[in-house]
Parts: sequence; structure tokens; C-alpha cells
Amino acid sequence: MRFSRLARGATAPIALITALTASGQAMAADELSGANTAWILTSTALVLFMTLPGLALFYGGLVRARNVLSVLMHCVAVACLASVAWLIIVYSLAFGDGGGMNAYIGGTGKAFLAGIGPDTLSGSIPETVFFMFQMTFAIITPALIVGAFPERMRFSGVLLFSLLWLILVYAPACHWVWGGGWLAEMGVMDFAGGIVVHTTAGVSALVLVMVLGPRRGFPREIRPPHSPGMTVTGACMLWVGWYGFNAGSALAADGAAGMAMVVTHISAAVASLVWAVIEWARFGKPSVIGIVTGTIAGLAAITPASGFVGPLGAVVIGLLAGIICQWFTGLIKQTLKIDDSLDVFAVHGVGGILGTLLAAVFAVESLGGQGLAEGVTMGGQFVTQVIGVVAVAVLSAVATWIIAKIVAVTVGLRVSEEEEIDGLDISAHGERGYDLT
Amino acid sequence: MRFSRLARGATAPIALITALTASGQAMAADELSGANTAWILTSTALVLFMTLPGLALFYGGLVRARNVLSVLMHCVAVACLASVAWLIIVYSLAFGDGGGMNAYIGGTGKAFLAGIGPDTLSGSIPETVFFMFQMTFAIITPALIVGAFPERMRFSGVLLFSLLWLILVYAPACHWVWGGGWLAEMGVMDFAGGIVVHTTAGVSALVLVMVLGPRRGFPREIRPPHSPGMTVTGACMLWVGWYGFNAGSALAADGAAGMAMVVTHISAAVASLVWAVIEWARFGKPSVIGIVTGTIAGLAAITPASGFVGPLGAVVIGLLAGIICQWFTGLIKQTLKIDDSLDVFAVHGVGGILGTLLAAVFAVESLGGQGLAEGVTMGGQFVTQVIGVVAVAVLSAVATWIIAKIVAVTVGLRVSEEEEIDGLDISAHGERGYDLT
Amino acid sequence: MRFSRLARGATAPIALITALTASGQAMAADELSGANTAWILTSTALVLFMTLPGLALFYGGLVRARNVLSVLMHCVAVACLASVAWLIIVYSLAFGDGGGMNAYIGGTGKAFLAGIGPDTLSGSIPETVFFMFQMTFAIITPALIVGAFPERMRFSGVLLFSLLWLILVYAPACHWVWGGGWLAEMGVMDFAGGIVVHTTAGVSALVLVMVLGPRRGFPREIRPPHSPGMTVTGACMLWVGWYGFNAGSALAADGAAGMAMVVTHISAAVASLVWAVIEWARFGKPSVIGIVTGTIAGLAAITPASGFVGPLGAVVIGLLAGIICQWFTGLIKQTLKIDDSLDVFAVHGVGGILGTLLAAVFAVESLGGQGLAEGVTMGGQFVTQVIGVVAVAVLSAVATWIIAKIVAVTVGLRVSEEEEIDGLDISAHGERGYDLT
Amino acid sequence: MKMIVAILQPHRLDTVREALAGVGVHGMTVSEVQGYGRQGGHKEIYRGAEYEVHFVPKVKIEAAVSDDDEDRAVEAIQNAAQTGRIGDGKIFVLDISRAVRIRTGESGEDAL
Amino acid sequence: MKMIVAILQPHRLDTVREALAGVGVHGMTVSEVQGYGRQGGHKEIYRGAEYEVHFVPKVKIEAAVSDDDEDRAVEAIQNAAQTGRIGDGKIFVLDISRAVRIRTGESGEDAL
Amino acid sequence: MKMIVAILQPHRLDTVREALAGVGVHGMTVSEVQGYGRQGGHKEIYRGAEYEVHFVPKVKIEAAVSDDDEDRAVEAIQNAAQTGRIGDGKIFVLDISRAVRIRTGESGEDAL
Ligand SMILES: Nc1ncnc2c1ncn2[C@@H]1O[C@H](COP(=O)(O)OP(=O)(O)O)[C@@H](O)[C@H]1O
Ligand SMILES: Nc1ncnc2c1ncn2[C@@H]1O[C@H](COP(=O)(O)OP(=O)(O)O)[C@@H](O)[C@H]1O
Ligand SMILES: Nc1ncnc2c1ncn2[C@@H]1O[C@H](COP(=O)(O)OP(=O)(O)O)[C@@H](O)[C@H]1O
Repeated sequence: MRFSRLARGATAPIALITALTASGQAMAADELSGANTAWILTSTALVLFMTLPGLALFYGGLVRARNVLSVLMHCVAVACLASVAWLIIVYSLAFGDGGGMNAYIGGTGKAFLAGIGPDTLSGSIPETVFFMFQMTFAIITPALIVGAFPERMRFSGVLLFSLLWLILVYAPACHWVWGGGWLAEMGVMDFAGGIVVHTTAGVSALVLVMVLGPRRGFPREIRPPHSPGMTVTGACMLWVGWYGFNAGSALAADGAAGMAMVVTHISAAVASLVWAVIEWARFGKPSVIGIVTGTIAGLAAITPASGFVGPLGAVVIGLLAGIICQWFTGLIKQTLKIDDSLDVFAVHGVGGILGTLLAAVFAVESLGGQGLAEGVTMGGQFVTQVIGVVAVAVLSAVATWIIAKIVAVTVGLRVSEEEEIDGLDISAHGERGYDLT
Repeated sequence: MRFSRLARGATAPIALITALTASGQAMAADELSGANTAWILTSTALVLFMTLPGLALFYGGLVRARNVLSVLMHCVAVACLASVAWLIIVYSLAFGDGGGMNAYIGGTGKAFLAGIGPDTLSGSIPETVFFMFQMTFAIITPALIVGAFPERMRFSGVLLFSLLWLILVYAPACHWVWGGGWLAEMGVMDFAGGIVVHTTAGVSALVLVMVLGPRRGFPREIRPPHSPGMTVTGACMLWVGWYGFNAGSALAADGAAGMAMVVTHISAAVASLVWAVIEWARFGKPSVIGIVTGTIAGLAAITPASGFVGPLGAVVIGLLAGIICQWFTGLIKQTLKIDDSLDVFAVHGVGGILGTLLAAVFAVESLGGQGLAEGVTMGGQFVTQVIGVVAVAVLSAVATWIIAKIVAVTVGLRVSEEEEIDGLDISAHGERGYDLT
Repeated sequence: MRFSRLARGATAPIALITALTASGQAMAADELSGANTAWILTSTALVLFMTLPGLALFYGGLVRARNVLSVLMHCVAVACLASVAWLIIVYSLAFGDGGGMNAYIGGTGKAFLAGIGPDTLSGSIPETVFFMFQMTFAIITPALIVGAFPERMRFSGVLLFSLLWLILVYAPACHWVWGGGWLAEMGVMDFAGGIVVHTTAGVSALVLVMVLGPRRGFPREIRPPHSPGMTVTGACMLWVGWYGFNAGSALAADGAAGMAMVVTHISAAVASLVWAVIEWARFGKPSVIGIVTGTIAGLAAITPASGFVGPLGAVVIGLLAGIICQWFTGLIKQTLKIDDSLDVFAVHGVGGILGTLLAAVFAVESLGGQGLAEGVTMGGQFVTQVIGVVAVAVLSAVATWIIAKIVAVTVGLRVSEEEEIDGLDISAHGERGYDLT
Repeated sequence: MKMIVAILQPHRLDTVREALAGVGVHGMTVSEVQGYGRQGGHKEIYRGAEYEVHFVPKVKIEAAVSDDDEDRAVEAIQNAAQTGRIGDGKIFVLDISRAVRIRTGESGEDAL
Repeated sequence: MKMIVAILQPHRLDTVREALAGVGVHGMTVSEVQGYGRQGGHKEIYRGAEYEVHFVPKVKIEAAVSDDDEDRAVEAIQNAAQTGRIGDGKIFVLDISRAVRIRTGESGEDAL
Repeated sequence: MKMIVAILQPHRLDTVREALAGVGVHGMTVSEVQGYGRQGGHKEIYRGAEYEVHFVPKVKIEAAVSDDDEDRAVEAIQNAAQTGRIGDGKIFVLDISRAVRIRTGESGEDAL
């Protein structure tokens, strides 16, 4: 995010320094922009809207009717938990000054927003606003993983997993890339979270389900989505909210935000159409679940590139996202028989990685991008991107595996077969999704 | 939209020139307003939200359960298609410089956003933002027509129709009124789309269904809306999003936007109550479908007038919209037996036309309006408004008839009787809307 | 709201004067801030979104399937009615100059927005924007009361009650606290409506149902919520919209808004978790209805304090809201057997009162707050808060009782037993909520 | 054994269930159904268009009982379900030639 | 008395209802059911995964009629329900040993 | 002919369908029902208020078979549906006096 400001001859380079030094003075030195603040306050609302209720509905419609409430519960509870953890320590670990360790992890100086008041600035906006905007990212990332384990994971396990994951995976990854850590130093480009959000969530989803195991009867007895309309509603909300996610990551109300919104929208539209057309060709019918899955794939893919590329890059990224992510859904579920139930890795992970790599390509001016940083070549940047993705993927995989094992031996990962048959709504939450009598 | 700025002694008259000349210099000459940019970025999100999921849900709840997904699919697919078409050529045709032909159609100079970067301005906001804001209008307009042909139109036909319609109807109409075309020159007043959006969509809906034909068993065997709650949800989202549609059309965060929001809201509220009261009187019961239909009628009617009239105008426009649009739903469906299934013409078309004509009346200061342009009389403006409506209505009718015929002989307009009986969800998309077991 | 600006060394103290004198000059003297205007325009959309469709869905999911549409109808109709009443007289009574009576009620000078044009300012934003923002508060407050009487109140009674209530309860309460009335003079702190919105709605809900009586078969035969997912969807929308409710009440895009957003979010998250944990302990299962009820309790509780307290205050307020509001739901419904059907008093009323009192405590700098007004002690402020709550509670109770009696003897309060059995959707509105065949 | 099939007003279901329990019938199967009969349906109006709804929501209960229990059960249902309003419903009795409890394989009256 | 149970294509319900009224049968009970038979179900595909749906939506009507009405009623249903396509459904007739109208307590054919 | 009515645990439906196909029964009609019996229902709690839910979701299948197929079909259902847990359900057999295939008018066992 920061990096983007440089890449395009930052309108507020101070933002970088701020993030790097995280020093009160540096901030004080800076000046409040009401316009930028207005847009980021709005973007914060948009990104929260992505998770609540956007993602919750997107996922909720895809499961069986008897598990719909449990999915909503997971999204809401994880969001609340992430918010509290963010305040207590995660924000500080991600954006605080890590001193000697700063390359790897932030410090505890900003724990509980210590020393940060209404008048503290971060770049041209109040740090409270920056804190909130970033919080919404920390909310949606573990919530994305909810799509991997619906219909079978124990609620207490969901909570414990998410909490540890935020501290052991999200905080360091976020710090490396956006908090002035080693990847930021190396100049990795991740405008709005292809690495920090989608790679972490996607890879962790895959590893977690390998430990957790598939749903009972997978794949033969699995039922189709119980409410595609709910899923479409959620997908549309995600699309709208994504404007805040990507255009908000410009941290300003300017042309950079405008162009980020353009490419975000175009990639989503192209990926949607491509996904539908491929289904049409393969199965004779384009489905609404398919077209909105393409939307999400296109949005995830453009995310890391949204501050760097132009319309051409958006079209190509959307096109590839529609093709490759769809191919991966088949690979993971049908071929490899891994029950990443709602395709978190295939759609978000693969999309985010794809966009992170292509950002290096389509950022170059000759391809309509905003240009790479002074003296950096496409090849050089590409290597940096690969390093960024691999490093964070490894961190995510290893840490997730360890956390999963910890959860398994403590509160437990999985519900009983009987609870799974009855559905989690009744067995875990004592509620039923629909009573239309 | 542009015109409005003059009408009320434009705070940024340059905007007009910009639109008229669409010259890089003119823009460069201008200066970025972060505040205006923040509000238009927000408005863009609000207007996208109107279509996805607002309009999709509003329409989806009104059809049979077995067709709900196909309606959502139409809205999503049309939105994606319109976005891509907008980038490739439609934006340029609408807002590009048409040179000698400029009175009738824009040029291809802005095709694929050629020459437009993050720093290019359009008035006081980045042109990328103007492009996105206008795109959301180009998305919702063909999506409105979806309400005319649900439960029976072939999906490929929907796509082809929408694409041709954007190029042959929307692009010229938008250029005439907002892109510096002949109607703009003539001084027609259409603040946010009574002509460009509602007249085009409403008239085209009517003509299209005349070619397409009614649903099987219409009117006797038609079933009531399968989910009025879904329709209410969508209507509420449309109401909220309409703030961006109308107040955003001020292209600034100022008192003009504020007053536009006031009159938009008041007209919606009045029309809703009027609709419900009339139902109460006629049938003994006010329905929730009725009250929200009134909301939409009131919103459509105030749209063209929202930048020109005051509270008084808003009340009268809302009042008349509630009465006249309701009367038209009966005329079209019961009396004329035309199956404009979800009343696109009666509600949107009639509402938009009504507001376009009344804008000339209630814009005058003595009636609480913001005043007409220098030296223009109410009568004179009214004639201009009539010309604008008639010209665009004729364009819409003729072009739609031709497009419908083209679609009929190429991909085909209508599904088979068996597919219609089974419902489009299964027959066209291979999905079912609800599986609550 | 005004008061808050002083409390934290107002960035725009003029705002207070404006409200007090409501004099054209005072306003003219002031200067427009595009940034603040952009944020308040956005906040207005967010707060409307809270009611439509947020609150409507939140409540709609909690009733029986056969009454879902009537609840949506109540929310939509009340919103429309409140909007018109606001324009005609309520805004003027709340924020107009009451002359000699100003301590108790505003005047009629601003009726129908008399003398207020696009260029009229209120503080640093156009008065039209202030009017709209405040209107959304006047919409949601009577809509909150809808939760007290679902499934049995006559529709005409709902309308008449709400109209009289806005004039006799909301207008004076709003004027006392925010319009420069006696409580404002006394320095009562209510940043975004703990007194004006939640105390009035909560207390009135309780009194109204005492006159109206419980639902047939309450409590034994009452059915569980028909669609918890709808309720969760609405709760999430309320959460998102609440950003505009509280952070928008800063009337500026600055650090005060940022901090208000922080504490709002934190209180919601803490209260949600606390509510769920208590359920888990008491019943063995945490429910999704429970966690989102906690969300709303936390949001209601922080509302009056959101401009004054820091993160610490937010955590404590959220914690207590989760415990106390949950305890009150049991007290009112199970113990006292009062059928405040959707817990308006227990959740909103108790939450709002709690936060109003605690605002005095956590506003002090030593507890991380923004500080009390010059020379005011915590004890002194606390007493002021108590006076504010009691005064408004008494007003609400007495006036509501009178209004309920008036409605009872005129249009009638309650539907027939047969209509209640058939459900209000069919009996009052002639519609059915779901037809999935 | 007899299969007692009764069509009821939905809101009488709980009362009927209790009444049956009262006479020793502790099992039944319930379905939501749409009824058509004297009671007639209702009209719904959307945007001025009238929709005739011919069917009324009812619940159907099916209770298998021993021959001796038949009379008591029928009577219990009738008393518990009656409101006196048109649409109260019907009771039909059919013969069962065989009954099996799946869990245990018990058959005949032991299966009930 | 006879209980006529018929499984129909959902969109034929109204025609059948009218046909029955035509032969003097003015009461019935309708349920939504899932049918399985020759017609076979369909396949749904979500994100490339195939889901076999074996069941087809049908409606079931149950109409109790007097012995004399049986033939006329069966014939009426058959004619009204027939489309000639696989999946048109079946008619089954079972014996009713007793019928009661809950509202009045009338029994036998008067209860119908 | 016989009408076999079976109440099952919903998740056993597919197994039962296959088992019936195994013994040559290729048609049936399925309904979602609510069961009441030994198994008992469950309690739901909303905001501290308890709601007794007496009924458990079950599926009901109705399969018309020829007299000779009865035993095989009943047995197949019993084996396929059994889990040994309370709530496995019941099988009831009733007589059919007449069956018609609507599409063709065939009647008797040919109609099945
Ligand atoms: N001949 C019939 N066969 C099957 N069910 C019937 C028959 N007649 C009525 N019913 C059922 O009984 C219900 C009530 O019957 P109706 O004639 O409306 O009132 P009542 O039971 O008071 O005579 C109907 O809604 C229908 O479900
Ligand atoms: N043996 C049976 N018992 C009960 N219902 C049956 C039986 N066979 C078919 N049905 C019902 O009849 C419907 C139509 O039967 P099917 O064999 O598909 O076509 P057709 O009626 O033309 O022979 C099925 O969907 C099912 O509901
Ligand atoms: N007497 C009965 N008549 C009709 N259906 C019954 C009867 N008893 C039980 N059932 C059905 O069978 C289901 C299972 O019965 P239940 O007594 O709970 O367990 P089990 O079948 O193991 O004895 C019930 O849910 C109900 O649907």
C-alpha cells in the first residue's frame, strides 16, 4: 500500500516514512487532509461491509441449509475476535516500530493504541482512521478462511485457530509487506493485499483442511448450494465493498484512487464473463454461482496490482483469473480430492498470487501501468514478487499446520459425526436457519 | 448533469466546457478537489450498489421462485457486459469529442480510456472517477430493462440485446443530453437521468416485450411475487444508492448535492405513502410491494429534477408519481394486456418522463426551485423538455425494435415452452433457487 | 452532538452557536468544508441504510414467517412518514429557534425548510446536509419502536402512533439535547443519541406494549425467529451504518470522527463476544442471534459516549452492555412477562442509558477519554447525565401512554384474534412472505 | 391397525398432539399441506393485479394406532381440533396391513 | 369411501382442481412432493462439481370421495393431468373405513 | 397392490432409494415431514427464552408395489434405513385397490 505511493511518485511520500519510522514526530510534521480522511472513513465502512454481511452471505448460500447459521456465526465471531485482537496487540505487531527486529515484526509500542489520540496523524489522515481501515483487512482475512472448513469444524476450534492465526501469520505477513518489514524494504509491490490477505488466507485454508479432513461423504454425497441467491447477494456486496478495499488503499481521494477503482471494476467484470463463458462451453449452461465466483476471482487477482496497472493490465488479469482460478477449483476438489469446501485457495489464493506476479508486468508504463520504482526492471520486480509470495506462503503453511495441531490437541478441530449429520446450526448453536411455517 | 451546474450559477462552470470540448487542456487548466473526488468515489459505490444487489433483489423477489436466479443472473451479466463495453467504446461515444458529428455522437478518442491517466481531470475530479461514476449509470440502465422480460427470454438474447442497446440507444442518448450533444446545446435539463436512464429504459422495455410476447398464461396464470421481502430489501438498497445517483450528479460535495439529496428523499417518501394510501382505498389493504413500488416511482420521477427543484417541487413530483405511475401499471398490464412483467415502463419510464417535464416547472425560483438558466422562461424550458423526451423516446423505440428483430433472427429471443414451464433457473442455468432440506 | 465539539475543544464551535441561535448570519459567517460535507453526505446514506433495510431485516427475521412482511412494512412506512413530518415541522421544532420557549421546544421558523437554500450553512456543512443527516435519526428512532409491537398491532395504529410520537416525544427530546434546549444548556453529553434515540425509543416501547398487551399465547406458544440469517444480515448492516451514526456525529472528517469510529467498533465487538460467551456458559451453546444481539447492545451503549471516550472506555462499555442488556432481556420477558417482543427496551433502551451514564466516567482524560468540558467534574457530569436520562425517560413514558390511549380510542391499537392467527402479512397487507413453489 | 389421517388448522397442531398423548398415542407424522374445500382461499393483489389463491395452509397428521385405540384417538383429535369455523378439517381412517419399526424390526402393534 | 391419491406435474394442478370440481368433488388436500421414477432427475453443476438430483418436483393430491364418485373422479384427474410426457404421474385408490368432519362431527359421506 | 409408506431419517434417503432399485422398485414419491415419537424433539433458546420443538425432520416415502414385491421391498427399506438409533422410523403397508398411469392410462400393476 505504502509502496504504491512511491511507485507513482507519491502524493504523500511522508506516508512511507510514517509507516517505517512510525514516529510521533514524523506524523505531527504531517498535515491532515479532510478529503482523504473522508474517503478512508468511507472505505473503512465499505471493507467492513465486505465481511459483514458480504462474505458471510457469499459463503452462507453455498452450504447446506442446516449449516447456514454456523457459517454466519463463524464470520461474525471471527470479525469480533479479530477486532479485539487488533486493538490489543496485532495492530502494533503489524504497524508498530519493531526496533532491531523491525524487519520481521513490529513492536508492542502501539498496543491498545497507546499514545494515539484523535489528533495523531498517519500520513495525511488520523492514525485512528488508518487503524480502523487496516482493522477491516485483519477482519476479512481470517474470515476468508471460514470458507475452507464449513459444516464440520468445532466452533471453539474456529475461534482458537483464528486468534492464533492473526498473531502468528497475519501480523508478521502484514508487517513484512506494509509495516516496513523486509519485504517492504526489498520493494515488493502489494497494493491492497494479494500477498497479505489472499495468499495468507488461501494457503492457510488449504493446509488447514488437510489436517481437518473432508466433510462426511465428500465428494459423492455433498449437496448443492442451498441458496445461490444469498451467495449472489454476498458477492455483489463484496464487489461494492472492494471499491473501498482497493481504491481506499490509495489512502487518498485522488486520481490514484480513481484508477485503482477502474482497474478493480474492469478485472471483476472480465473475470465474471470469462468464468461464465467457460462454463457455458464446458457444461452447456452458465450458472449464476459461476459468474459471481468469477467476479470474486477477478477482484482477488487485481487487488495487489490495483494501484500499479492500467485498464489493459486489468483486462488481462481478469481474463487469466477467470481461466486459471476456475481450473484450480477442479484441480483441488475433483482431482486432488481436497475438500477446501468453498474454494478459498482456488479462488482467493490463486487469484491473489496471480495478481501479485502480474503486477510486476503490467505496472510498466509501456503496458499502460503507472511505472515501476526508479531504476527497477520488470524482471527484477518479478523476482521480488516471487520472493514475497513464496516467503509468505511458507510462513502461512508452516504456522497454520502448527496452529491446527495445537487446536486439535486442545479444544479439538472437528465435531462428532452425529453433530455433522444434524448440521451445525442445531448441534453447535441450537438454532434453525429457516422456519417458514 | 453538466447543465445543472449552470442552471444554479455553477460553482464549477468549467465542468461544462470540459464536457463540451473534452479537451485535455481545458481539464489540465482545472484543479483537483479532494472533497469532490471523495464524494464521487463514494457515489460510484452507491450507484453500483443500486444494481448489485439492489435492483437484482428488487426484481428477483417479484418473479416465481423457479426464475429468481435467472433474474439475478441477468442483472449481474448485464452489469459485467456493460462495464466492458463502457471501457472499450461506449464511454467514448457518450463523452468523447465527436468532432463534426458531436451534436449526435461522441468520437472514439477516449476508447479504452486512451490518453487518460490518474492525473487527467474532468472538472474538479479525476476523469477516471468521472468515468467510473458514469459507468454505474450505463450499468443500471440496461439492467432496468431486465424487469420487462423475466421468466421467458433466452439468456444469449439478453446479452446480445443489452450490448447492442448500449451502443445504439444509450451512447447517443447520453451524448445528446450529457455529452454536449444537440439536446445539451438546446439546454434540456436532466440532472441525473430522467431522460438518459429512465425514458430510454422504460420505452425500450415496452417495445421489447411487444416483440417478445407475454409470459405463458399471462395474465390469468401468473403467480404472485415469490419473495416480497427480497423485493423490499432491494428497494431499500435502491433508495440508499439513489443518494449517490442524484446527489452525486452534482459532481461536488456542496449545498447543491445536499439539496439534491433532500428533494430525492422527500419525493421518495411522498410517493411511497401516496401509493400505499391509494391501494388502501382501492383494495382495503396497503401492501409492502405497493409502498416500495411507490418509493421507486418517486425516486425515478425526481431524478431529472433533483438538481433544480426545492422541497415543494419534491412533494408535488412525489405525489404525482405515486398517482400516475400506479395508474399506468394498471393501464399497461390489465387494460392493454402488455406483459411488461415488472412494470419497467409504468414505474421507471413514466416516472422519469413526468419528472423531466415537471423539472421545467418547479425549477423556477417562485416555486422554490434553483432557477432556470439566464433568460429562459418556464414555457420555453418546458418545450425543450418535451423535445428532449420525445426525441429520446423515438430513438429508444425504433432502435429497440430493430435490435429485438436482430436478436430474434440470430440467437433467438425466447426459450421453449418446456423451458419456461420448468423455470429458467434449471433450464437456462442448471441451478435451483432454494434447497432448504 | 454539538456539545461534543466543545468537550474536545471544538474544531468548529460556531456549530454550537449556529444551533443555539440558528441565525442566518451566524451561518453565513461560517465557511463550507467540502471534506466535512462529503463525509456527512456519506454518513446520511449510512444511517438511512441502518433503517432501510438494516433494521427492517434485523426485526423481520425475528418474527414468525407469516408476519415478516408486516414488520418490513412498518419500518418502511414509518420511515416515509417520519421523513415527511421532519420536513413539515419536526426539524423546525427540534433545531429551529424557539425564541422565549427555546429551552423547551424549537420554533416553526424552519418549517418546510423555509429560508434554507443550497448555500445556507450549518457550521461547516450545508444546512440541507445537516437536515438530511438529522432526518435519518428521526427515521430510525420510531422505527426502533416497531420491535415492541410486531405480530399484533393494527397498521393504522402504527402510523398514527409514530406520527404523534415524533411530534410529542422526539422533537422536544431532540431539541432539549441537541437543539440548544435546557439539557444542552446544562451541558448534558449525548454524542450520537443515547438519550435522544435509544432512551426515548426504549422507554416508549415498554410503555406502549403495556397498553397494547402481549402477543396471543405469549410466552408459551411463541415461535422461534423464522429466519435468523435475515436477522444477522440486518445486524451487520446496522453495524456498518452505525459508523455513519456515530462517526458522522462529529460532523467533520477528522480525528474526532476517527476515534468515534474506533470506540464504536470496539464496543460492538466486545459486547458481541461477551453476549455469546454468557450464552455458552448458561445454555451450552452460543447462538448467532445472541452474538448479533450483543453487537446491537454494544453499539447502542457506545452511541452517547462515542465522541468522548477512548478505547478503554469502549471496552468497558461493551463489556457491561453485553452483560446488563442480556440480563434485562430475561427480566422483562421471562420475569416480568412484558412482551416487548424484540427487546427494544432491554437492548436499545438499557444500552443507551448505560452508555449515557458511563460517558461521564470514561470521558475523563485519566481514563483515556477526550476530557470533560472546562471545569466540570466527573461527579458533576454524571449528575447531569442522570438528569438528562430521567427527564427524557419521563417525557417518553408519559407522552407514549397518552398517545397509546388516543390511538386506542381512535383507529384502534390491536388486530382481531383471527387476524393475529392468520398473520398480519395476509390479514393486514394481503401478501405472503414466501412462495417457494 | 389403523392409519388415522387428519387435516387440521395449523394452529391446532399442538393441542391435538397433546390430546393424542392424553389417550396414549405417542407417535405421529406431520406434513404441511395446502387445503381446498368449502373454506375457499383468498385474493392477493400486487400492483393492481389480482391473484386468486385457492388453497389454504393446513397440517396433515398421520398416526398409526391399534384397532382398539382408533375410537379414542379419533375422538381426541376431533375435540382438540374443533374451533367451529369452516375449515376445521377432516379425519380419515384407513387400514394398515403391516407395520414395522425400522430400528428393531419389531412388527405389528409393537412397532407403533 | 375411497381415498384417491394422485401424483401430478405441478403445473397441471389448477386444471385438475377444476376438472374435479366439474365432477362434483369440491375438496382435496395438496402436498408438494419429490418424485422418482422413469422420468429421472437432472444434473446440477457448481464450480465444476456435478450433483445428481434424482428427484423431480411433483404435487400430490389426496381427495376422499364416495364410492360412486370414484370412477368419475379418477377419469377426470387422468384427463386433466395428462400431457403425454414421461412424468405425468400416477393415480392410486385406497379404501377409507371412516371419515369425520371435525367442525360438525358428521361422519361418513356427509363428512366429505 | 400395496402402498408402502416409510418414515425415514432424512440422510438415509439415498441409501433406501438405491436399495429399492436393487429389488426392482423404480418409482416412489418422497415428502419432507415432521416426526413425533420416542425420539423427542429438541430445545431452542433465543435471548434466554426456551422454545420446545417437539418435531424432528424426517422424510416419508410412498412406493406402490405389486403384492409379490411387498416383502422384498419392506425388507430392503428396513435394512437400508436402519442405523439402530432411536428415530429410525417406521414402515406401514396399506392396500391399493386401483392404480393408473396418467400418461398412458395403463392400470393395475402395469401402472407402477
Ligand atoms: N374430499 C376431501 N378429500 C381430502 N381432503 C379434504 C376433502 N375435503 C376437504 N378436505 C380438507 O379439509 C380441509 C377443510 O375442509 P373445508 O371443506 O374447507 O371445511 P370443513 O372441514 O369445515 O368442511 C380442506 O382445506 C382440505 O384440506
Ligand atoms: N411405484 C411408485 N410409487 C409411488 N409413486 C410413484 C411410483 N412410480 C412413480 N411414482 C410417482 O409418479 C411420478 C411419475 O412417474 P414416472 O415413472 O417418472 O413417469 P410416468 O408417470 O410417466 O410413468 C414419479 O415422479 C413419482 O412421484
Ligand atoms: N404411531 C405412529 N404413526 C405414524 N408415524 C409414527 C408413529 N410413531 C412414530 N412415527 C414416525 O416415526 C418416527 C420415528 O419414531 P420414534 O418413535 O421417534 O423412533 P423409532 O422409530 O426408533 O421408534 C417419528 O418421528 C414419526 O415420524
